[in-house]
Amino acid sequence: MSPATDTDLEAFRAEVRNWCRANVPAGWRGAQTGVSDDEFVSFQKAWFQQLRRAGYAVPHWPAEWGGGLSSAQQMVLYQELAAHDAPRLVLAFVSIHHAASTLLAAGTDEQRRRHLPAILDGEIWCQGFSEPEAGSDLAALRTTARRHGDTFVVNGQKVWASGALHADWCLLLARTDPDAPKRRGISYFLLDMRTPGIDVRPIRQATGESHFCEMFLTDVEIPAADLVGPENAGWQVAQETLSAERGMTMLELAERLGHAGFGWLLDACARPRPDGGRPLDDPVVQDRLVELEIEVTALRRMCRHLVERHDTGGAGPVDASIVKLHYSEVLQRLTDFGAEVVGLPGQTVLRKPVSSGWESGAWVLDFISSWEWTIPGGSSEIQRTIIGERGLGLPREPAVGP
Amino acid sequence: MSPATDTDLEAFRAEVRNWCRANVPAGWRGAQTGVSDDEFVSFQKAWFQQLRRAGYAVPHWPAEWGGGLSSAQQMVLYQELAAHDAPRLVLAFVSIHHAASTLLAAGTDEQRRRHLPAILDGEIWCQGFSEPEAGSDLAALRTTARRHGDTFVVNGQKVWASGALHADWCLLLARTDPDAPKRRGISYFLLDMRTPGIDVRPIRQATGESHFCEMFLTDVEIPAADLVGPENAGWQVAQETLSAERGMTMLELAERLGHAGFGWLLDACARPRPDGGRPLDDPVVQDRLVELEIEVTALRRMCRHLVERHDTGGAGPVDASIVKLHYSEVLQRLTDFGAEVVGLPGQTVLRKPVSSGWESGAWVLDFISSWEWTIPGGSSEIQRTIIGERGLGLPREPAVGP
Amino acid sequence: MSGGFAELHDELRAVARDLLAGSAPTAAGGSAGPPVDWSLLAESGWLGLEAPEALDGAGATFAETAVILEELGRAAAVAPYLGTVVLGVGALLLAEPTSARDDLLRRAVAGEARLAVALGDGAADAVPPVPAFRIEATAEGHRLTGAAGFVPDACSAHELLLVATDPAGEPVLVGVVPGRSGVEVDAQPLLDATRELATVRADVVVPADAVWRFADARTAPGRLFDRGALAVACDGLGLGRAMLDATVAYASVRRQFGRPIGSFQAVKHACADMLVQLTVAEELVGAAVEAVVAGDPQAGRAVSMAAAHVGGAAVEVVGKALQLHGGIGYTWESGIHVHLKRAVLDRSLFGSPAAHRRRLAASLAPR
Amino acid sequence: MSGGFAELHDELRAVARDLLAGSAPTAAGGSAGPPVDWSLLAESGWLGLEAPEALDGAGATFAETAVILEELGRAAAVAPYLGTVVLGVGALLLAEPTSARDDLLRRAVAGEARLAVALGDGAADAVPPVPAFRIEATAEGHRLTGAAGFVPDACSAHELLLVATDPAGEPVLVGVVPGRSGVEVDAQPLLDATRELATVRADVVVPADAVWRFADARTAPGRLFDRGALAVACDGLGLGRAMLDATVAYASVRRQFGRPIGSFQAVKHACADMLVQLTVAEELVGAAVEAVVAGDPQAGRAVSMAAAHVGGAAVEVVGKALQLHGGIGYTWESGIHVHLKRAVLDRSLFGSPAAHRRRLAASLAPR
Repeated sequence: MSPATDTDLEAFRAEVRNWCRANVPAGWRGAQTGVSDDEFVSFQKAWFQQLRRAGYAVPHWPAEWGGGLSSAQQMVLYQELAAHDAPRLVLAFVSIHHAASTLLAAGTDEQRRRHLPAILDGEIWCQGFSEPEAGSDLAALRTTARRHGDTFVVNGQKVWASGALHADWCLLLARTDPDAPKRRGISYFLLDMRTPGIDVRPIRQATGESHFCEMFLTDVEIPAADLVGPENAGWQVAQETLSAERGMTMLELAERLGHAGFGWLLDACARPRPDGGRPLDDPVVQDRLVELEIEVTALRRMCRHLVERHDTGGAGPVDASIVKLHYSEVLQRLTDFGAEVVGLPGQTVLRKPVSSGWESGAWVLDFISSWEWTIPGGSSEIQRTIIGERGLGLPREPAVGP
Repeated sequence: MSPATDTDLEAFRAEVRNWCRANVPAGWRGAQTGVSDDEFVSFQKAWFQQLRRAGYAVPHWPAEWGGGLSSAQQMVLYQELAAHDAPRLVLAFVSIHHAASTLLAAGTDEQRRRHLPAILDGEIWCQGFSEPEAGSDLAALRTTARRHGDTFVVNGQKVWASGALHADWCLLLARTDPDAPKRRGISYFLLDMRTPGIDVRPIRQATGESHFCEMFLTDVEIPAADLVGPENAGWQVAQETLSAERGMTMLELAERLGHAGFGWLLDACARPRPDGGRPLDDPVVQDRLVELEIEVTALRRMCRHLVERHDTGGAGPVDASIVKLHYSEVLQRLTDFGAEVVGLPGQTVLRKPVSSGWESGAWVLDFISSWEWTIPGGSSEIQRTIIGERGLGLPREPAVGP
Repeated sequence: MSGGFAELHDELRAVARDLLAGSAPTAAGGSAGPPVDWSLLAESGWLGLEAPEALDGAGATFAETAVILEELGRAAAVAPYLGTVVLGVGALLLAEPTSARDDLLRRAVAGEARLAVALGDGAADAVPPVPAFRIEATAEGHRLTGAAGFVPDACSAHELLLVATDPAGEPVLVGVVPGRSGVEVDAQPLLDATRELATVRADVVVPADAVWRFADARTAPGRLFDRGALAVACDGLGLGRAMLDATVAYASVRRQFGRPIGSFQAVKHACADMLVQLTVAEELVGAAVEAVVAGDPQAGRAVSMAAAHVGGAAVEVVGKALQLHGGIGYTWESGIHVHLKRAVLDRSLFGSPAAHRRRLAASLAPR
Repeated sequence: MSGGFAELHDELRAVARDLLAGSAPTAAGGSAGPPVDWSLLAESGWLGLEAPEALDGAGATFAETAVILEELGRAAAVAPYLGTVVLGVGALLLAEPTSARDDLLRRAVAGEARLAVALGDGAADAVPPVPAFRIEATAEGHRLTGAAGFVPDACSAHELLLVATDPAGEPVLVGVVPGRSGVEVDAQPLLDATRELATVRADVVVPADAVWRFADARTAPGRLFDRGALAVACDGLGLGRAMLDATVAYASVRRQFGRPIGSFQAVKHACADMLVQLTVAEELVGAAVEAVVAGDPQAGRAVSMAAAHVGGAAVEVVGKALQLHGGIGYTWESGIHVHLKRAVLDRSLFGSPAAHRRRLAASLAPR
């Protein structure tokens, strides 16, 4: 990196810092704890527009669509947002990442023009990939889309569609050729959530929240114009979408874990117990804190390098899996320790703020929601298989017939 | 257990204690560190005869053959031998356990009369089960024994034969029917090690010692009278032999880990460093020591229960696997911590006493030799598969063709 | 433990499991299950297992109580057993016998009186705890003051037994009735909906006959605390066993990539490790139960070993069960979160594993 | 690190790996490999990577030294690189420039002088270490006394540089020649046959010009120690990488139960975890190398993070490699024990992981 760029970057960092100081709503965490779904949605939409006005909402998009920050700038942006504990873009997450990357990578010009500006104006997307029977075996999906002229008729069931209750559109995978081998014969659709035949039901999670939904699709019609990429090539399109989510998002999450997450853990350990003692004064607690600090430090750097390698095309086939696995496990260990060290008083914290990252200081809830990282998006077990086979070249398991 | 028996047992315990005080050679560890192979053998043979005279050498054998202590008495015996840090019967191990249990379970009267008294007089046995290509897959063995009238002619190679250099006889598995399925067509033999065609070569281990040997068998002739059990039923005989080794032996090892092992670890932690500080004063070290003490405590009790259940026929199919897995892992963790906590001075301890258990206070060597527990006799990975399938009833992996 | 007792325990366990089956969270759509029918427990004789037969009890020991505790944990059952039986009846049995004590004991055994005991402030994580109340001799009489958080089952208790330091510095039990002026009981909100904990505050003059002495004041509070800590370890063992069973059952039928997920080593070996962990837990709990039953002066060590190990192991086992259930396990409906929250709460109740290890570290003795 | 440097490092790494291939223990039947040809290292310019060009060095940085260190670890190579280059040349570069210093530096870079540095007594496990020698002003002159154990490469060194406290309490370097009366060097027996450590004892009057001052006495000993600790972390990273490569290769060809063992999840997932651990290690080592190169005042923190993590991770990774190699891995011939012993030694060299964590704990700062 040349000195000139370093100077530019430092200027940009100062700009973001100033913006954060002026714009991050004071006390938003308290205010957003235990709010209604409607309040959550309007808070998220307002914050999105605030970021958008600053040019910070979709920094990773091409300049022509409203983005255009360099990777280095995006890293600075997310570092500073984390350092200033800004709300996260939770509601728009699928829209600005998965939907946008799908459209940019495989969409038609028409599709891009229709949706990218709409997303900037607040169009919300959800993802209809997972199915109850498929689990981590994405290729086993059963939802069908049968072509009738210019229309596909979709039937099936999706699960784990994050934010589907609030979504305007859905990224949908469905099987268009039932006779093709498992990974072929799947197509990728843009589904208007107002289409008749869609029944969305919230799934209550282990934490008691309902960020996810089931979607029942009964004779849902999708115009052929809303197909993305070639028919029966949906699996390949989805691979691109899935791999697009990891570089910068993981960096943001790692930065938040380093700033807010580890910071709150330290604060919790510095709080005196009724007898006046502080966990932080216990050498055993110190030892554990240092171990966690080391793991988080490595994670943050790993994420920066992943982004840089994505940028230069030097990312390995399993770099994202390594980051996801490590993040999931560090998050789980850190929140577990948080829950243990705060003891009984921590059991009385019943809610965590919405719009936050994966660690909020509500340690028991944070610990429980850490399984939202070790299970979905390819469980930790699946990640290890991917790393072993694609990263290290170890032989696959013998195939089993259907 | 009735009060009367308790009193008897306490009397027996007092007897063993007195015997140990009078008979355990003072300073044997120092004297047996770095000795020649010959000295080791004569020390072991002398100690065996000393135990034999007291009735403690083969307490698990039937009374008619020179044993006859109850399980409860055997437990007391091994507890006291461990508490008094007596030498272990290393050289005679296969003879008094594997060979004897094989002969008692499947041998003919003739075979028993020939060998059991001889073992008491010092006949040494080794085990010829493992093969280079088979590893943990015992059923894949390739050594062949072809029948010519009343003689079997054996060709093949064995590895990991403990003490084969000193052995008079060998428990040998060889394939007698090459066309039968893997686990059938194997026979179990008693092989006189003076038979022509046996070439024994020591294997040097990671610790630098050579307790194990390779055996090359070239046209070795075994009389049919030295077959144990029916021809082609060797696999079944071997299963009995293998399962016989675990109850009381594991108890002895667990007792030694609890007495000598954990005791030396505490001593090591109590030794001042050059700056005067002791590891034992560090709360982080204390915390770890307590964790290990808890694991060892559970292990000892687990072993006592396993012996009791073996006695009453109530042992589950994987109880021995659970004990072996837990012992292996606790041993590895404990010796690892020992190596870490003694630091650089521990690196200068180049030898451990022979005739000792698996922890000797030579922590780095003890740590390295802990893999002798996690790999042979069914590696920890194999044990987990056994526990999952036979203990919990989980489905087997799909079979793969040859 | 000899064969006869083992059989008795197996029977007791089977009956308890059967009776508590309807209390499991999955029976209530993933929330905490319905509260256990208290009168049924009383009828079964499980409230007075340890009370002498002369006081309507079964004259049994903590070993039998432990069987019930493990089954309550297995079902993640909602019942004030900790407050009434483990601590309440336990405290009364440690108190000097008086007719008032005998009467309260009889009522507790009959299911008529629910009890709670405050050993100390649960937020302090002290092992053993420091009494949170004290008695001063004032002109008006015995003045009881203090406050303790996280007192199990105090909200539903008819009578509270507060461990307090008397003017001579000796620990005593003070019986007070919640709701009476000067005694405040406030339920604490809890993520774990199967447990009930409350803050108890007292500033009140109590009559002389409300102050009950322990038969052995030197050891009684510690023994009472050990009962509590061991009860929680029994609970954790039950939670873990339930989750291993559920995981094995699920992994045997759930198919992915063309075969049952239990046939994959990643799942199979994880289940094997769970079984090993639970076996270790079982041995430590068993050792502690035996020591408590025998009145072993070293029982506190055995209890702390069990508490230190099981506290963490139960969370790990339940967490692994959640992981191996995949997405289903993360739903509210699966009910696994109920076991997880209870295991996490258990880990902090009656001393954290770290606090129990600190207690044990004090007796590390090189030769 | 920008692309240009990365390429340079890749080249350097490839050359080093090639040159050191013959030094691996398996080349010597499982014992430690043959000592690396020192003159070849000198010719390659690897002894003077960090020395200025004016003193016959390459004018490069610790980043390049780190590449060599990792490859030395990968090969478990026998070479006094730690004593001569990491500490010796490192110490000379931190010393006030004098013609004597320049001369010794040139000789070290040329491979003519082998050096060793005593920072403190290795048995004390202090991070950072306390100087083990001191100088008193006596009637005869500067009297140097003290003793330090576990000084790397002291036996084969031509000149020893002892960190000592001068009469003003300031750390200085004292150059002494081993073998000279009053300076005793005794090799310490080691399980790890690839390293050489010795006890150094001094009780001798040294001439005034043997006492060399640091350019910055306040920071120099700490920076020197950080170089040592980081060098060992680089070594551990190399050891671990070599073992993962060996395990993957073995698991891909070794068959059991009818298929390559690498196709079993137990093996595959363990290898994946090794890769993750090594990636974490790589990031921490990289961060520390950058901080040391930049002269960052916080470099000590970055070094301790790397040392604390890699110390344990290397032992775990090599141990797992041994496990996955099965019986073969446990033989002397496989050579894996050489890597294991070196990893275990590394874990104690220049501060144990626990000692580095203690150093880091001092700067834990809640907001």
